[in-house]
This record gives sequence, C-alpha cells and structure tokens, in this order.
Amino acid sequence: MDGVAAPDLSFAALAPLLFVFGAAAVGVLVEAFAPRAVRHPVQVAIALTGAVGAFVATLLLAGTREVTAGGALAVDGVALFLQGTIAVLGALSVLLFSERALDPARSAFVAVASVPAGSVRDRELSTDERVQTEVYPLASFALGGMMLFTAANDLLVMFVALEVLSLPLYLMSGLARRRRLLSQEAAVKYFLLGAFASAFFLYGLALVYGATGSVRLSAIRDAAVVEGGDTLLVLGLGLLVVGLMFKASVAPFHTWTPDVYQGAPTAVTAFMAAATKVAAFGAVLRLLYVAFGTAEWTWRPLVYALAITSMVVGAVLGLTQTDVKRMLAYSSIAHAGFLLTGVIGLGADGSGPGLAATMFYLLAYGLTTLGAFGLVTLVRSGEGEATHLSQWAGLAQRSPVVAALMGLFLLALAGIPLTSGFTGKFAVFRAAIETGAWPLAVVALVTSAIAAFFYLRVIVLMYFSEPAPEGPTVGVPGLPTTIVVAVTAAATLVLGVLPGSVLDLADSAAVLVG
Amino acid sequence: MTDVPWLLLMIAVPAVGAAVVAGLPAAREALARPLALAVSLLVLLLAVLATVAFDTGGDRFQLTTAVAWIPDFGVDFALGVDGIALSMLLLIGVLVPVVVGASWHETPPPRPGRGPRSMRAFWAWLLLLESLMVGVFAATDVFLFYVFFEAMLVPMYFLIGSFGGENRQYAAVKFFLYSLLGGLVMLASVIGLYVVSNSQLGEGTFAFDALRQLEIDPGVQKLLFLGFFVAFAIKAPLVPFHTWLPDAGTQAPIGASVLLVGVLDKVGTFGFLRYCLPLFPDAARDLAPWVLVLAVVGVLYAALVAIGQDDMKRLVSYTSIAHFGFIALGIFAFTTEAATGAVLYMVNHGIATGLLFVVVGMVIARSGSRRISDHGGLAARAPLLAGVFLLAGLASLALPGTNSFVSEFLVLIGSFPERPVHTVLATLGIVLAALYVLLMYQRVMHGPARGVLAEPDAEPDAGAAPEPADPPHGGGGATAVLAAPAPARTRRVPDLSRREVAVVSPLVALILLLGVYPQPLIDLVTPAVEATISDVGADPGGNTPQVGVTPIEEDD
Amino acid sequence: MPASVPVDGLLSVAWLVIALPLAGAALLLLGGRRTDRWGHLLATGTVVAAFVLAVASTLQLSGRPGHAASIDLFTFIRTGGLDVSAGLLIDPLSAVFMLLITGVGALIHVYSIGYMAHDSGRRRFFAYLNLFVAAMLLLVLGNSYVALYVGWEGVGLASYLLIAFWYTRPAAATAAKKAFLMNRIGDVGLALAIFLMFAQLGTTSYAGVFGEVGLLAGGTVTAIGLLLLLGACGKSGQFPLQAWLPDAMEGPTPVSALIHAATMVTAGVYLIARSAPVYDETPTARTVVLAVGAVTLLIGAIVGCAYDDIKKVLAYSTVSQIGYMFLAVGLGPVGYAAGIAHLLTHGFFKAGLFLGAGSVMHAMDDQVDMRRFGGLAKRLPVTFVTFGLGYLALIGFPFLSGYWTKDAIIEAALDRGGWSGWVLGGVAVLGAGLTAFYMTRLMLMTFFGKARWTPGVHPHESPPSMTAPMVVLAVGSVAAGFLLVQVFPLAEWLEPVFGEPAEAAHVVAPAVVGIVVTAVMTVGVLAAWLFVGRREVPTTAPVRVSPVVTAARRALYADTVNEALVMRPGIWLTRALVWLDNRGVDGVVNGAAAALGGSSSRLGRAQTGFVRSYALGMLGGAVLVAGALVAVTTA
Amino acid sequence: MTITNYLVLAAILFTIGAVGVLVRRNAIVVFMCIELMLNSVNLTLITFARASGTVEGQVIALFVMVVAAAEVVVGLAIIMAIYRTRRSASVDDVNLLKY
Repeated sequence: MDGVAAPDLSFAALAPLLFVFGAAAVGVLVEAFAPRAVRHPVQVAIALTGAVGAFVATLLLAGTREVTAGGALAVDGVALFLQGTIAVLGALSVLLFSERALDPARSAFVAVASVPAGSVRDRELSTDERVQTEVYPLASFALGGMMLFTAANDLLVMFVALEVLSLPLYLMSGLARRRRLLSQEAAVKYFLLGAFASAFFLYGLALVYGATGSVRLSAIRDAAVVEGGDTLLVLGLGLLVVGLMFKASVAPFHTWTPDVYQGAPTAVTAFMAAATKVAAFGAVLRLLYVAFGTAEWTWRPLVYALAITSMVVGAVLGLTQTDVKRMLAYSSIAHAGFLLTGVIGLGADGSGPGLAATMFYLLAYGLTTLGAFGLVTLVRSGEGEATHLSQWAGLAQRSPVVAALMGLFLLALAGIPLTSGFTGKFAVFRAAIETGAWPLAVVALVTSAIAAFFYLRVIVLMYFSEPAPEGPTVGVPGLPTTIVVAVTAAATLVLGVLPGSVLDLADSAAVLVG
Repeated sequence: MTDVPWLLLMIAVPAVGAAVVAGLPAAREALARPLALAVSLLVLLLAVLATVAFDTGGDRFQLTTAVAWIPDFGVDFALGVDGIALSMLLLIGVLVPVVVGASWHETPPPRPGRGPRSMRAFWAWLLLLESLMVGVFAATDVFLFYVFFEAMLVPMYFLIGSFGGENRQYAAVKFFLYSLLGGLVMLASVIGLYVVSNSQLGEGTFAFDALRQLEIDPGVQKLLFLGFFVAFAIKAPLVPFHTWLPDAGTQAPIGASVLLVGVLDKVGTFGFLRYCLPLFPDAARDLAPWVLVLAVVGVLYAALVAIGQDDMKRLVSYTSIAHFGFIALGIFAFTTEAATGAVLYMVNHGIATGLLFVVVGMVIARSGSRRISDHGGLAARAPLLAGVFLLAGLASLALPGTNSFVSEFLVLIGSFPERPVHTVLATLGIVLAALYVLLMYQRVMHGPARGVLAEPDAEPDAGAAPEPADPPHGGGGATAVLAAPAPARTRRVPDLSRREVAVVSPLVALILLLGVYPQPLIDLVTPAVEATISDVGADPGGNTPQVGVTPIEEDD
Repeated sequence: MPASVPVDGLLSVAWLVIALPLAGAALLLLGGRRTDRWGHLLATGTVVAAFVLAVASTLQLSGRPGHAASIDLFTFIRTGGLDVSAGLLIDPLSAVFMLLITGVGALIHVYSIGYMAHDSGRRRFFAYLNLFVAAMLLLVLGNSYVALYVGWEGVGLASYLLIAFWYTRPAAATAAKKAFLMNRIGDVGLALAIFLMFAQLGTTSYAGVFGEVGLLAGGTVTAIGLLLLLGACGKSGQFPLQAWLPDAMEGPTPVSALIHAATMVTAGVYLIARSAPVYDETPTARTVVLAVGAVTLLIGAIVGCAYDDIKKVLAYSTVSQIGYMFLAVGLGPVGYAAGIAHLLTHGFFKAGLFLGAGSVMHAMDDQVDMRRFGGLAKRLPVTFVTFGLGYLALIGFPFLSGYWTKDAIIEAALDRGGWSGWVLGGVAVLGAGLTAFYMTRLMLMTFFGKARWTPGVHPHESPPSMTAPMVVLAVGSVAAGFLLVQVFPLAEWLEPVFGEPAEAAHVVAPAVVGIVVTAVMTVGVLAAWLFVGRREVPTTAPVRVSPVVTAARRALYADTVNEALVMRPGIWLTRALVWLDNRGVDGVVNGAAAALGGSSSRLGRAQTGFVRSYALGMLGGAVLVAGALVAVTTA
Repeated sequence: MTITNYLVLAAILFTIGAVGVLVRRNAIVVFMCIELMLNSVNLTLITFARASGTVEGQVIALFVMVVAAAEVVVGLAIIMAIYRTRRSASVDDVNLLKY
C-alpha cells in the first residue's frame, strides 16, 4: 500500500486562483490585525493586487491546456479567457468599491453591518467616516470562487466554487450604507433563494453521481455516451442546469435578480451583474459541452426554450420599470437569453463559433454593464443615489459627459453598431444561425428591438426631457470611479469599432479540455 | 484622380467636422454654423470631383477602397460606388448645404424659464449624419452597410428628439424603434447570407461581389430576401410599414425632415436595388407581385391620406410615401427603363420634396403654425415664397418640365409593358397628386388672408418692402411647432430673404435643369441599372416590342 | 420622308418660336419688380416676333418637298429601349396651329396691355401668358407624343395660373384647381396611350408610331384611340369632362379668349387630327369620338341657352363648337380639314367675342350678368360692331366664317350616310339652331333693349389697344371662312398630313344643306326674339321655370353628378383612410406597443416581492425543466 | 431494504424541504428546510456510494456538510441583521422590493 497518492498539482496553472485566494486570505488577516486607519488603503491594494495579479497570470498562461489537481480543474483556453475577464471585472469592481469621493460619509458601504438599520446608533454611524473594509476580502473570495467556477472539471469543485462565490455575495448585498432596509432585504432574498438553488444543484450532482458513478466531467461524458437517455442522468442534468441558470439569472430562475440588483449597493450590483454572469456561463459551457456534449440532443431543446423565455421575460418586463438598477436587472435577464443563443450555437461537438462568440459577449457585456452601474453611482440625490428614472430627466443638461457615457452604454446594451454590444450580438447570432437555430436568432432580434425601447427611454429622459426642478446632482467622482468609467467606455467603443484582436483572442482560446 | 480615396474623404471630412463642431468651446459657439456650412460645401466639392473621376463606361464599382476590418467575421471596410450610389452621393452633397442654409436660424425648442440651449449639438449631429449617409451608400461590404445603416439612426434620433416639435419624443422613439426592428430583421438575413457564403465559398464573406455569385436555394433566398425587404420597406417606407414617417417627418426640425425624406429613406429603395435584386434574384422574381401590390396600394392610399391632412409637414410626409410607391414599382418591374426611372426618382424626389419641406418650413417660420387651416392668402404678401412653393408642389406632382416628370414617366412607361395593371392603377395616382398639391397650395396661398395673416398688420403689403429681412420668428423649433401663441405685436409677413433665396435657388435650378436635360444623369446611372436588371435575370436591353409577331394582349 | 431633307434657313431656328415666349416668361418671373414698367411690352414683343418667325417658317415650309420639316434638338430621355429626343415637327398641320397661336396670341397680348393696365399683377399676367404661348407651341410643334405631353401639361399649368390669376377670390382659386384636376384625368388617358404605344411599338415619336400602328391588333389600336380621346376630352372640355371650362371663366377675359376659346381647348382636336393614322385603324374609337362630339355639342348649346353670365354663355358656346370639331375629326378623312377649318374660324370669332365681352365688362365695372346689361350698342359702338360680326360668324350667317366651316362639317356628317349620318347631321343642324338662339339672346340682352345697369355704372368705350385687336379679329371672323374654304383651301394645304380625301358621294346636296341650316338658324334667331327681344328682361332670373330650364341652368347636372359620384365618395374615402391610417395601421403599431406595455405590467405583478412565491416559481421551473428533459429522453 | 428505498426516502425528504421553503414564513425555519434538502442529498450520495462501492459519495457528503455549515454562518448573520432591524423573522415581511 502506497497510502494516498499526492494528486498532481500544477501550481503554475493555478496561479490566477492562488493570487485571488491569497489576496483574500491576507485580507482577512489584515482585517483582524491592521490598525483601522490604514486598513482601507491596504485592503484595496491587496484586493487589487490579487485581481490584477490573477489577470496577469492568465495572460502569461495563455495557451495552456491542461487538466490538473487530480483532474478536478481544467485550465484551458475558455477557463483562462473567462478568468482573465473575471479578474478584470473584479479589479474594476474593487475600484468602484473603493470610491470615497461620492458619498458624504466617504463610502457606499455601511460602517457597522450589525447595527440595526434605523437605530440611533445607525443614524450616528451613517454620517461617520468610519469605513468597514470587510467587503474587500469578501470580494476577493467571491472572485476566487468565480474563477474556480469557470475552471471546475468536477461537479464537486463546481459546487464548492458556487458556494465560495455565492456566500460572500450574499453578505455584500447587505452592506449598503444608504437604504439599509432594501439592502438587507436583498441579502436575505438572495441568500434564501441562492441556498434553495444550491440544493437543486446538489441534488442534481447526486443523481448524476448515482447514474454515472462519478462527478468528474470527463467520466460523466464517457458514461453519457453509453446511457445518454438514462432517466436518472437527465434528471440530474436538469437539476444541475437549474442551479446554474439561477446564478446566470435566466428566466424562469431570474426572480431574485431585480430585487437583489436594486437593493444591493450599486458597486456590488455592478460586480454581480458583470462577473457572476461570466462565471455562471463559464460553468454552463463546461457542464453542457464537456460533461454532456455527447448527449447534446437532450438539453438543446431545453436551452432553446430557456433562451427564448429569458429574452422575452427580460425584454417585456423591462419595458415598464421605473428604477434604473431594476431596469438594468431585466436587461441582464434578457442578455442571459442572448448568451444562451450563443451557447446553442456551439454545435454538437463543441466546435462551432458559439464558444468564442459567447466568451466575447461575456467580456463585452460585463464591461458595459459594469460601466453603466458605475455611472449610476454618480447620479445622487440627497445622500444616496438617485435611481428612479424620473430623477434622470434632463440629465444631459446637468452633466453632458455622464449622459453621453450612459447613452453609449445603453446603445451598447441595445446592440447598436460600432459598440461592443453589437459585435457581441452579431457573434452569438451568427453562431446560432450557423448551427441552424435561425428561429431562435429571429426571436432574439425581435426581443432586442423590444428591449431597445427601455434603453431608448432612458436616453429620451436624459436628453429630450426637461430636468425636474429639484433633480439629482451629479457627483464628481474620484479617481477610482473615473478609471472604471473610462476603461469600460473605451472598451465598449474599441470592442465595437475594432474588435478584431479580441475576437482573435477569443477564437484561439475557444478550447475546452477535460 | 482615381487614386484619391474620394469616398473615404467624403466620410471622414464631415465626421471630423462633427467632432470639431462638438468640441468647440462655448465661447466660440458662433463658429459652429459657418463651419458646418464650409464642411458641407467641401463634401459637395468632393462629390463633384468623385463624379469627375468616375468613368461611366468602366467597372461596376469604382473609386474602391478596401481594408480588412474584422477578419474574424470576414468583414472589410470596403467602399466603392456604382452610378446609382454616386448619384445618391451627389444628392447628399447638394442637400446638406441647403439644409445648413435652411436651418441657419434654427432654434432649439423653448425651455420654460431658461435661456436658449446650445445649437452646437445640432450642427455636430447634422455633420455626423452626413458622414454616415455617405457611408451607407458607399459601402460595398454588406456588414459595413449594415453598420452604417443602423448607426445612421443615432444622429437622426437626436436631431428629432432634441430639436423637434411638441411631440418629438414620441416621434423620435417611434422612428428609432421602427428602423431598429427592421434593421435587426435584416441582421438575421445578413448573418444568413454570411453563413451561406461560408458553406459555399469555404470562408464567410460580406463582400457584395462575392455574395452576388452565390447560388442560394430558393427557399432560403426567400427568407433572406424577406429579411432585407422588411428593413428596406420600413425605411423606404412602403404601406403598411409607413406610420413612423408622418410622425417623424412632422416632428423633426425642417432640416432633419429634408434629410430624412430626401436621403435617409432612399436607403430603403437603394437597398432594394443594391441588395434585394442582385443577391436574391429568384426570390425577387417570385415575390415581386406582392411587392408591386404594396407599391401600388402605397401610391393610391398615401395620396388619399395626404389629401385628408391639415398639417403641412404631415401632408408632405404622406406624399413621400406615395412617391416611394412609385419608386418601388419602378424597381420591381424589372425593366431598365423603369429602374432607371426609379433611380432618377430617388434623386429627384430628394430635390423636389426637399424643396417642398424647406418652403413649408419657411411658411411655418412666418406663421408659427403647421396647420393648413391657419393659413390663407399668403401669395399676396409673399409672392416669391408662393412661387417657389408652387414650383416645389408642381415638381411633387411631376409636372413636365420639372425633374420629377422624367422619373415618374420613366417608371410608368417602363413598368407598363411588364405590369400593365399595376401601372394603370399607379397612373391614377397622378390625379391624386395634383389634388393634394393644389389643395394645399390653394388653402395656404390663395383666397383672402386668413388665420394668422388676417391679424392686423401695419403694412398691408409687406412684400413691397425693398429688401425683406429674415423672418422674425427664426426657423426652427418654430418650424416644428404646431401652433405657437400669436405674438402681441402685429405680424409682418416678409417675402423670401436673401438667405432664403440662396437656399432655394440651387434646388429650383436643379428641378428645372434635370427636368429639361436629364440625360447626363441617366447616362450616369444606366450602366449600374442594367447590371442590376441582368442580375435579377431580366433583359437589360429594355422593352422590345414584338409587333406583328405574336398576338398582342389587349389593354386592361 | 420629310426628315431626310436637311433643315436650313429659318426652319433651323424654328425652336426660337417656342424659346422666345419662354424666355419672355422666365425674364418676367425672375426679373421681379425691375421689369414692371416694360415687362408687358417685352412679352408682347416676344409673341409678335414668334408670329413673324412662324409666318416666315410657314412660307419656307411651303417651298419644301412634303411640306414638312423634322428638327431634332437634343436627347431628352434615352435608356433601355426608350429613346425620346426633344424635337420639332413642322408640317402643314402644326404650321396652321403655330400661326393661330402666335397670331391670336399676339393680338390678345396687345389687347391685354389695355385690359390689364391698372392691375397690380400685370407683369405676372404677361409672364403667364408668355408661358402659355410657349407651352402651346411646344404642344403642337413637338415631334413625339412625349413632347406633346410636355406641352399638354404645360398649357394646363398656364391655364391654372391664369384662371387663378385673381387668386384672392376663392372662386377663381377653386376654378383653377378644378380645371387642372379635370385636365389631369384626361392626362392619365394620354399618358396611358403613350405607355401602350411604347409597350407595343417601342417608340413614342409620331414617325415611329404612325409607321407601325397598322401592324397592331385592332383591340390595341382601339385602346390607344380611346385613351387619346380621354386626354382630348379633358383638355377640350368635352363630355364627360366639360364641367371645368365654364368655371374657368373666373380668369381674366383675355385668358378666356386665348386659352379657353381660341387655342388650348382646341388641343384635343389637334391631338385627334394629329393621330389620324391611329384612328384610321380603329373605326370603333372614331365612332366614340363622333358620339362625344355630338353629345357635347348639344349639351353646350342647351346649357348656353339658360345662363345669364355672358362669359359662361360664351364658354358653353365654346364647348358646343368644339363638339362640332370633334364631330368633324371623328368623321375621318372627310372631316379633318373641315374640323381644322372650323377650329381656325372659331379661333377668330370666339376670341373676338370674348374680347368684346371683356370690353363690355370693362365698361360695366366687371359686371357679367346680362340681366344688368342692355342698350349698350350706342355706348360701345366699336365693341358692338365687332361683337356683332363675331356673333353673325358664329351663328353661321351666310357667307361669314362660321357659315362656311360649320356647313362643311354638317355636310360631312350627312355624307356619312346611313342612320348614323342622319342622326349626326340632325344633331349638328339642331345645334346650329340652338346656337342661333342663345347667341341672339345674348346679343339682345347685352346691346339692345333698355339699360338695366347697376346704379352708378357709366359705360364707356375701351381704349384703342383693346379695340384694335377686336377689329382685327372681327375682320378675321368675317373673312377667314371664305378664305380658308374657297380661296386658299385648307384641305389642300393639309393633304400631306391627312392624305387626299376621297370625293364623297353627297347624300344631301350641299346647296340644300346650306339652305336648311340657314333656315334653322333663322328659326333660332326668331325664337330668341320672341322669348327675349319682345319683352322687358327682368333683372333677376325668374324662379318659376320649367324643369328643362332648371336642368339647363344647372349645366345638365354635370357638377351635381361629379359631386355625387366623385367628390362626395372621394371625401368620404379620404376621411375613412385617414381614420384607418391613424387608428388602423398606426393603431396596430401603437396597439402592439401598448399590448407589450400592458403585458409587461401584468407580468410584472408576478414579481410580488415575496421570497416564497419566488421559490415557488423556481420550483415550478425546476419541475418543468426536469419533466421536459425526462419527457424528451424517454420519448 | 433496497437502495431504492433509501433513494425514495431521500427524495421525500428533499420534497418536504422544498415544500417547507414554500409554506413556512419564519426565515430560520425556511433556512432549516433548505438544510433538510441538503441533508437529503447527503443521504442520496451515501446511498449511491454504497451502491457503487466507491467512496466519492461519502467524501462529497462531507464536503456538503462543511459547505452547509458555512452557509449557516452566513445565513444566520443575514437573518439576524434583518431580525434586529425589523423585530421579525418572517420572510413575508421583507417585501419592499417588488414588481
């Protein structure tokens, strides 16, 4: 007996993960031991180091195709591309978290989360410039979970990653300094429903394990070739899909999205909307094409239906929203549908242009939506953000720059040419049509037009309406938010006008191993 | 001459101009207007030079430029023009300076209790629009065309939404969504085309010349054709896809209305000719009967609806819809004569209806109302204005001697041998055209002074003033206002000012010149038209009567 | 062929005949007030010059073989199979018209100098007149149907502008619009005829069409002929498109004389005469022409008896006389020359009558109601004499113009033989009697009897610039018929165009015809004397009259019919369509948007905010997903 | 006892948990129901591990317990926070965000 053989572990291939988890661990220590005065800059630095380091690591790893950690992790093009994307979005989100110029109390996060909202103590603290910094290690953990999610080659790792990314997000949702009731409500809703969804995922895992005897994706694929139609297996697949679709806010598992997006601190919402979506779709791609790629006929109609449902629900329900964040939440639901269109466009063997298209779309959408939420933090009324649409009337006259950038992001979300949104949409629709799913593409196009209405409505309000007499003020952002908005706006334009190199990158990275 | 990238320059110059205008500091804002004029005149010069460099007997596409743009999608930034596209570029070149002149005193909609808003944005959007319009006609890559096609919506959206009439938000959104919906349906076809090219040529491409060679299955052709067709039918617009135009045309500021109806909508008919026919010849032939029904219904229906309008801009918008019916008839009759007529119609309609919109704008600037019923007897006060109004109207009803006659005549005479029934019905439209034009003219210009003119006036004959000044109410926001409250002082109605004369003169001259001697323009477009007609599988040689050979069908 | 002979001399600049008045119009319109002082003189000068040129060209033409010259100017439209060149065809037929237009045109220009002397819009008036002359010349001189069409609509425009000259009067503006519209209906026919020619023959030039029309199937030729006739009816105020012409009298009287009596309204006759080779192939269409002519001449004559407006009576007289011309050209080769001759003499005497009427109105402060005239013979001697001569010529008083030319038409009609010959001849003779009646009534009410003037009116004779053209036209009214029929027979001059008419076998001897017609005319005159001359004319029209008179007063209900059949349904249709467009077509669009919005808010209600209901939704979704998957795989 | 019995029992437990989430108002109880669902999965996993003779299932069950424990920490923290504010742990009271 040799005892337990040490699993092969390629530390190099895990470098991105090690960076963020390292940053998270260090962050926890800093939280515990560093004096309050220096905590904020140090935490920001650590979190940024982790995210940027991870991003650099993914760049250096480009071209790696290996399965490591005893087969539990697949470090391939898709994983690295999405990890890089998540790292970038994470770094930008951390910058948004660290903004101190906008809120009069110098931070968008609550000083002491445990103090009951509305209590005397809470009122005292709401103007206190004390900053709670636990959000940074939490973000790092979530970031690590997301990156792990995209590389998980094993259902168990996938589940653990799911929890690692979710648990911090539940907490972060509840950390808003203003409108704490809403924030706490968002947290509790997100938590309960998230846990509920995890249970489904887990039950699916168990059924698949029972059907195939393994939770390794490659093993499942091998088993699925033999018994693709096994009821236990497809039932398991269905429950796994439910768990993942919840994270990706695909209708009908989207119900938490508007509430949580609206209630959570805007910077956290930005992080969730951008990075979680990428991670969730990373896992979806891996699950469907690595584990069930050979049983593709079982889930294709399902994903087809989910895509249509999500697009229609997102577009139609978005029409009558009156809150910017909520509207962007429904936009997120519709975009999940568009992304599923790309997933459909992957072709039976996972080849096809759909993979690269979906990856590009995730990058483009993530950056745009991050930028849009970033701008939402700037429009303020009283002490908090002004998110009601009526407050945005005539914004172009108060701040032409903010209005113009918001206009750009909205046009990108609507998919107008010369923005990244169009390139992404073109890529996924092309993939869908190329694999014969043109009816889906047509539905997608029609819902795009419907969805365009609510983006346009915001532009109409900003540009063509007269500002309300006591409308909101537009805060002067500090450096971090400025960087975020500038980077995302530039990316939105560049990916629309000259997307060639990034498309190339996505193309060359469009390889799944495992 | 041919080495100069004329088309690229024509896109770049106004785009740069737009950026410069938008970037002007507030203190130098007064420069925006002359700058816009200078840029638009420069584009006109470029268009003329490009025409000189163009060889009518040469290749189908000339003045080509091509740079790889998005290699992953097989997209090139490929520009080139045939005679049809070139004639549209000339039209743009002519109309934009006119629009700049006509919008010289344009003012943004009033803001209660605040100072006037900056007009910089107006001029910047206008120039950007010009750049994109050039691009949409000059693109020879379908993807690039699509990009311009959609991007063009944005400046027009802002022109209508920011500077339009009282109902501008509704009109702007309606315009945008309608066009976007059409565009997205077309996108499906564009991608479909790419997919077909990918399977047939081994690599996907959007190059027009390559796509033209494809052998597409008829069923697929029909679907792809419909995708393009819906987009273009909304743009053109054909009944029943037209209801956005009366709103947009009415609410837009006059300058934008001119470009909207004069140029933007031509993208639709241009698209029929450039894309629907050559790329999907079988589908075009199969579906032509249906399209022709839409065309003829449009001619009669829109004309009748126009007769019932009381809003001048709305009326002119409906007349345009009727005219687009004629153009569609000419295109889908598949004869060289008719298609040549359709292309000429596109140019001539831009000039004639452009002038009509400009003049209507001048009337509105004087009276402050778009309602016909608020006017009457204007001819006595402003005879020159009345004369130009009448000329524009006559051009609109295609009176011989005006440019529109040539095109309408060609469309009808060319369609008749192929489609006698449709043509006969469409010909009835010329009576209706006379009715809507003359009704409007009579109510506005003839009869005793009425409406705002009937208000007390210090000088009974304002036209007698030696050099009338610019109309006191500016252009503008006012041109889009339905009924402005009457000012306290009495109303003078000056005749055309020097600026206004300068604005209308080029169009008046073109209307007459192209009415009497259209052959150079015909020579310019005929080769491209013939190529298109042979693409669709018809004989480009034109009508070849077979007298005495076969029994001749009776007239129906 | 005429075209083979090179065109030289004055003929090579024959385009100047058109260009001169056109340039005059352009100069006056663009020159603005600067030309106010001398504009009318320039305008008159251009038309006089055109007349001189026309005379010279005609003289040169008569020396050419074939008496024809075809002049290509430039390519108008050439694409595909269509090749339309802008060119002129000067042959005996067009030369006759050229002379008539420039001649009468020049006279009326001169007359207008006086007539419009005090009108502030005089310059504009002369510009429009020049424009009309140019367009009318293009109409008759063009060498293709397209050129004719261009001129055709051009005169329509000029007519519109001139009828609406006093546009501040709503009646004038409405009449102008009505004229243009009814003309356009006719134009549709002409346009369709051109399309049909192009479709079947591939050409629109006279030479091309006439050369090959014989090869076409009979039905096609008939269609072409009928469509051309529709165009002719519109322009010439023939049944059923006659209603616009009387209304057109809202224009200044010189306009009525030139356009709505002498020249433009005869364009329809020109069209049918010009298209003789087409009609030669289609007896059916020719018969319809005859019918139209006969019906119209009766309508015009009957209605003319009932009106009290001097210009409207003359207008209906014009309608009626053009009916004669249609009748003539409808008869075919035997009638062409007679029709054209009547057209020419009518041009003289009707122009003269209108100018006389204008002179009367001038004297009576623009009064047109004959019941307010009376006893003017002494006050307006020149007018009375010239008008009287025109009157005699019109009613066919022996050996004056109308006698010769109208008799020729009646003869030709009778010569047709058979029942149709008798009917047509009978109608024509009846028409002659009615003509005599209404014209005598007009004379009596205007120049004889007691003065029934509006108080304050002091009639005075018109200035020489007005009376001189009246005198010239009166001379023409007296002599033209004799000259054209007996001295310089028009029939011979027109032979190159229409061919040599076969010598007709007379059904009724010409002398008998002459006597009968004269007798009928006399009856008409006497009847008028009985009804009008013997009695005091009331200053207001009697109300209690027979249904026949009521019908005639209402123009045989032409406007009523138009209103009931076209206008009211049209207005209704327009309103319905506007409603349909707003509520229907746009309603569908807005309705769809509203439906989306509605479903959005309704679906949004599902987002209750309760965690448990969200969980229920998720569970339901999960069940559906799992169930669907199992169903798919086990199916 | 066959394997199927265990699996059915687990499925019943899972269903009870799921239904509990739907019908119970107290957030803590709702959370307990979710825990019940997780534990029913553990039972399933162990049953399958036993049936297939592999240990993976058991290992996964251990992981699940750890994760569930973490979830408890986070969940109770959130529920506590909201309870302190509202003096109520009813999930039906958190109903500000809707439509």
